[in-house]
Amino acid sequence: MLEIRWHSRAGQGAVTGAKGLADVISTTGKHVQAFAFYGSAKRGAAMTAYNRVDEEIIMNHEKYMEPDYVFVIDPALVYTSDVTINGKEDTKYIITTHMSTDELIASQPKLKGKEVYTVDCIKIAQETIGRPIPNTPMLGAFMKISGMYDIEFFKESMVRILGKLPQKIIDANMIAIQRAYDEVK
Amino acid sequence: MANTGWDEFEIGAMLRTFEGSIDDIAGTLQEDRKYTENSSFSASVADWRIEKPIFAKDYCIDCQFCWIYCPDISIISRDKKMIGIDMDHCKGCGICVEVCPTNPKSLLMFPEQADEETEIAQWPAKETKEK
Amino acid sequence: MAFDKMELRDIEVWDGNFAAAQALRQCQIDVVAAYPITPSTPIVEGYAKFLADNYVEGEFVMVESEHAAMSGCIGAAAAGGRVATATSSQGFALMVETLYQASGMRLPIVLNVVNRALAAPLNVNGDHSDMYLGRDSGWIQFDSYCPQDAYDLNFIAFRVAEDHDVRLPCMVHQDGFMTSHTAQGVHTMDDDTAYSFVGDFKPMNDMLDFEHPVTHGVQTEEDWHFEHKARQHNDLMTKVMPKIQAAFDDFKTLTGREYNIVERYDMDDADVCVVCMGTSVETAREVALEMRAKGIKAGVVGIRVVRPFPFFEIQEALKDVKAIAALDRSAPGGAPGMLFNEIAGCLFNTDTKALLSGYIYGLGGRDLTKKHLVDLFTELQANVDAGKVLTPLQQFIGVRGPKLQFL
Amino acid sequence: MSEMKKIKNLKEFSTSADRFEGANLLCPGCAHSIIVREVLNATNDDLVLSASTGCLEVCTAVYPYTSWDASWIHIGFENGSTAVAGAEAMYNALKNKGRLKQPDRNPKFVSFAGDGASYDIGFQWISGCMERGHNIMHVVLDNEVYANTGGQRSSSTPIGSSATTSPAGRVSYGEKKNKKDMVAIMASHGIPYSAQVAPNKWKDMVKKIQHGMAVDGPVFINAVSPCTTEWKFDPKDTMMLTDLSTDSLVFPLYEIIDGHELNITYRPKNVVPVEEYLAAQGRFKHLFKDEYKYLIKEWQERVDANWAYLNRREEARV
Repeated sequence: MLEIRWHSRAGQGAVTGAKGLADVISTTGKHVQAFAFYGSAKRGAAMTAYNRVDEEIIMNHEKYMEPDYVFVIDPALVYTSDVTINGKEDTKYIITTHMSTDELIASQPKLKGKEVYTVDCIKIAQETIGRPIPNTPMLGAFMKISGMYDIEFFKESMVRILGKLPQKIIDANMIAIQRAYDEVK
Repeated sequence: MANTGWDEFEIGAMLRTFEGSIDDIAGTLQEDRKYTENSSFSASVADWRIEKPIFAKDYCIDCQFCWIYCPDISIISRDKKMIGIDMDHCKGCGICVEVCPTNPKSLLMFPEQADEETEIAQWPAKETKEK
Repeated sequence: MAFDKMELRDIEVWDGNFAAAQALRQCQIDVVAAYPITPSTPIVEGYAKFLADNYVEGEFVMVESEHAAMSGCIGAAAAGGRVATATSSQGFALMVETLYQASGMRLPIVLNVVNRALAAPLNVNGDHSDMYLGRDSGWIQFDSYCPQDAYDLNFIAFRVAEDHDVRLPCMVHQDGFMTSHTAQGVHTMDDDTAYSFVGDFKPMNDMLDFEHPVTHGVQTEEDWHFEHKARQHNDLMTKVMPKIQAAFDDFKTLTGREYNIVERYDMDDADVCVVCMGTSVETAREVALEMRAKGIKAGVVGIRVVRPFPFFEIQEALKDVKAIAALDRSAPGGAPGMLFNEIAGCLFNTDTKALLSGYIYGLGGRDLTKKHLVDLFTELQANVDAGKVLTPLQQFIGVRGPKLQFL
Repeated sequence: MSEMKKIKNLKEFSTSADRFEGANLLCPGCAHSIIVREVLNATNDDLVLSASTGCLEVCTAVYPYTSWDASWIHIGFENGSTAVAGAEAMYNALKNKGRLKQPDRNPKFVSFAGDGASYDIGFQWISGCMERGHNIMHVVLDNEVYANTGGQRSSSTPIGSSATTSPAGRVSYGEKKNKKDMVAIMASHGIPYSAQVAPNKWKDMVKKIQHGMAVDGPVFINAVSPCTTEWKFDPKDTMMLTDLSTDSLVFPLYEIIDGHELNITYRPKNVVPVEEYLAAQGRFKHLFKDEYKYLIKEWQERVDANWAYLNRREEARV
């Protein structure tokens, strides 16, 4: 069982990202689950989304999770939320920030001793898609860190998932995914 | 139907008005319709009456005021003529008498037990209006 | 104007809401009258979008309240066509008056209830309070445990509701957010196969048959009311279960997916079991398997059909088990939980020596963790070992503060 | 589009085959059924009807009897309008799908409700139906009181009326609030047609009903329905009371087209003083005590002002 927790703000596309990821993984014959914690809070509120991936059918519906990966797609959440909660020894953190990994860990001591990767998904999204929607770049970074799929296969899959969007937006997303894949450290 | 058991009627307490099908309700007069026992047409409220209207045809001008204003669909008009009163459905409200414009009125209220022929024979004379 | 068919993959990653919306599309609903409420809104939004994209032909009436939604559904169903809507929680509560009218008039409406807590305090997350509120309304109630069920049970619901021997409205329940907003792989049917399972709508006592005028919604007083309600109850008690079983059988033949009026998991040799509904059934299944690895013979009973209540199927499922936990995800309001009471009612007058205890859990979406369930099974095993229930009959799981237990 | 029924005069009208039956359980002299007959007989088209809970509903579909010859549904107190709106939606769906059993018919969807079910508890449902543009007609049987439950005040009950929840007493003249202007409120939805009608003016009524049935979209009709039981007059006098209501201009007859164009459709030759209208009814009896006579004067002033307002609206053509 692979488990992922997303930290995001409502409106940044974590749910769409989690569902998109689940969709891609599902096509490879694995079982998937994507869900989120919602309240009545509107755009801008901190929220979490989740993925589960397994070879077996997933029957566990508990919300409690000790994630293998934590995605932080909004830079401020590292300080305002506890992104390390229920973390395991080997949990990997992929965090959106303009800082280097060392600078980030220095600014948030909770990350000390953790396996932390950084990438500026916000900047990438703004420069490619034109809007601060950091969900697809985060998935590009995840492909790099996890080595789950070949990046070309992943991008092809995402083209299908984004299928209803205008071609320009899809192309921009592909560039964003590739850039995050290349830039994550 | 009074003693019908729970298993003996249509689900949903649904009622049908007519036996079989009716093609053109608005073009079919009541006497030509096949009502079910569930249409209130098949029932009677005659026992509600304390007084009943009696119709003296000789004075009627077929104005149809009684037909239009009868709340109980009890004035029988056919071919633009008032031909009688449906005594199964008349509740004896007396509206028909009030709206009758003839002089003397062609409809008057009488006690329920009154004899129609007798009353028509003794119908009041024309009223002279005081000026 | 002919509508377009939609190409689906064999497995789509859908959340429960979208799965239900797809089922409504494939059933080709004639009229949806609806009002938005979290977390059920995406179901009717989905239908509206399918309509806007010409993937379905019908009428979407966005009304001004849930009461009006069900009122419009009743009018539409009485007119004679396939009708569905969706709601949750407060909206469901607002509909309650009309729920009784829909079932009393024997109108085959399908209502997707995305279960959510009832205020106060206001809460948008999932528990079974609304489901319980509807349990005396004379509707058939199906319960889904995951998005796949939410998809499949809609087809079954239309099939059963519209059967002329049944003609009762059906609710398809799914857990708010835990199913409705959780995307999982859903095995799909292609449009033609799906529609063939429900078939064309066959009108009955329809208001739009002008050659056979009907009167719906009469007044009955003490001389008739009891007989009408008795008839409805009789049909729920005698006619519905065989039709549901037949629909389950046909569905299995068509898709290979098996549903049962009461779902039994690892119950053949179970000593201890939980009886529950919704997503908890699946989580409990996973935990039960893990308990077996630890030497506790655990099983799970899931209620698939909440109404009519599967009295005999529950008796059968629980006849050999030694300790049972009834899990109720609804504020009990000064009483044992509904499942506790119903199960006790099933087992009374039988030869069972099973120990029954009740647990209130998960209110307002509070997580039911695997750890909770491990503790619960362990507690049940302790009861078995002691030969009696060692705890009060009603306990609360997962609530902060001093331990709550009663009875 | 079906052909409109031609009704030149009352004799011609009297050839109608009624679609509402006697031996219903309405009070003797009830105006409700007079109104219903005039509405139903105004068309030869097929009808899909509803009634909200109220006198009409509980008196015409009491198991095992129905007084309705057309398809009819009752759900609850508040939702008769939405019931026919749902049926209308189904009609449209089945029409588009080619699944109507009698596709050549041109049914009309009409909902009947009392003032309680329209002005009060059903207000939201009716407003919703009007706003959404269903092709339905909502007819209010306005007897200005909850007659079915025994005479409680509704928001249609006028000032000075003694109702059971606003009774006249030693220190009260009864209802304190003036009635809600429902026709104006409904017209404000921008619906194609709204009108006030009275059963005594049958020709005006038939014309308006026919107009309402011919237009595409929602129609609101407010019909004065004198209540022998709650207005407290002799059952035989129902039509006299209706005449008083229209000829005193307490119930002026007018129509509003497309939400703004107002036409007065009846101008009494001899306007009757409001006092005569009030004096004919037991519910206003106490107003004739010396200490409350000022209310009668105020009544007259209010009616005059409203009439002047309607005339100005008509003249202004806005």
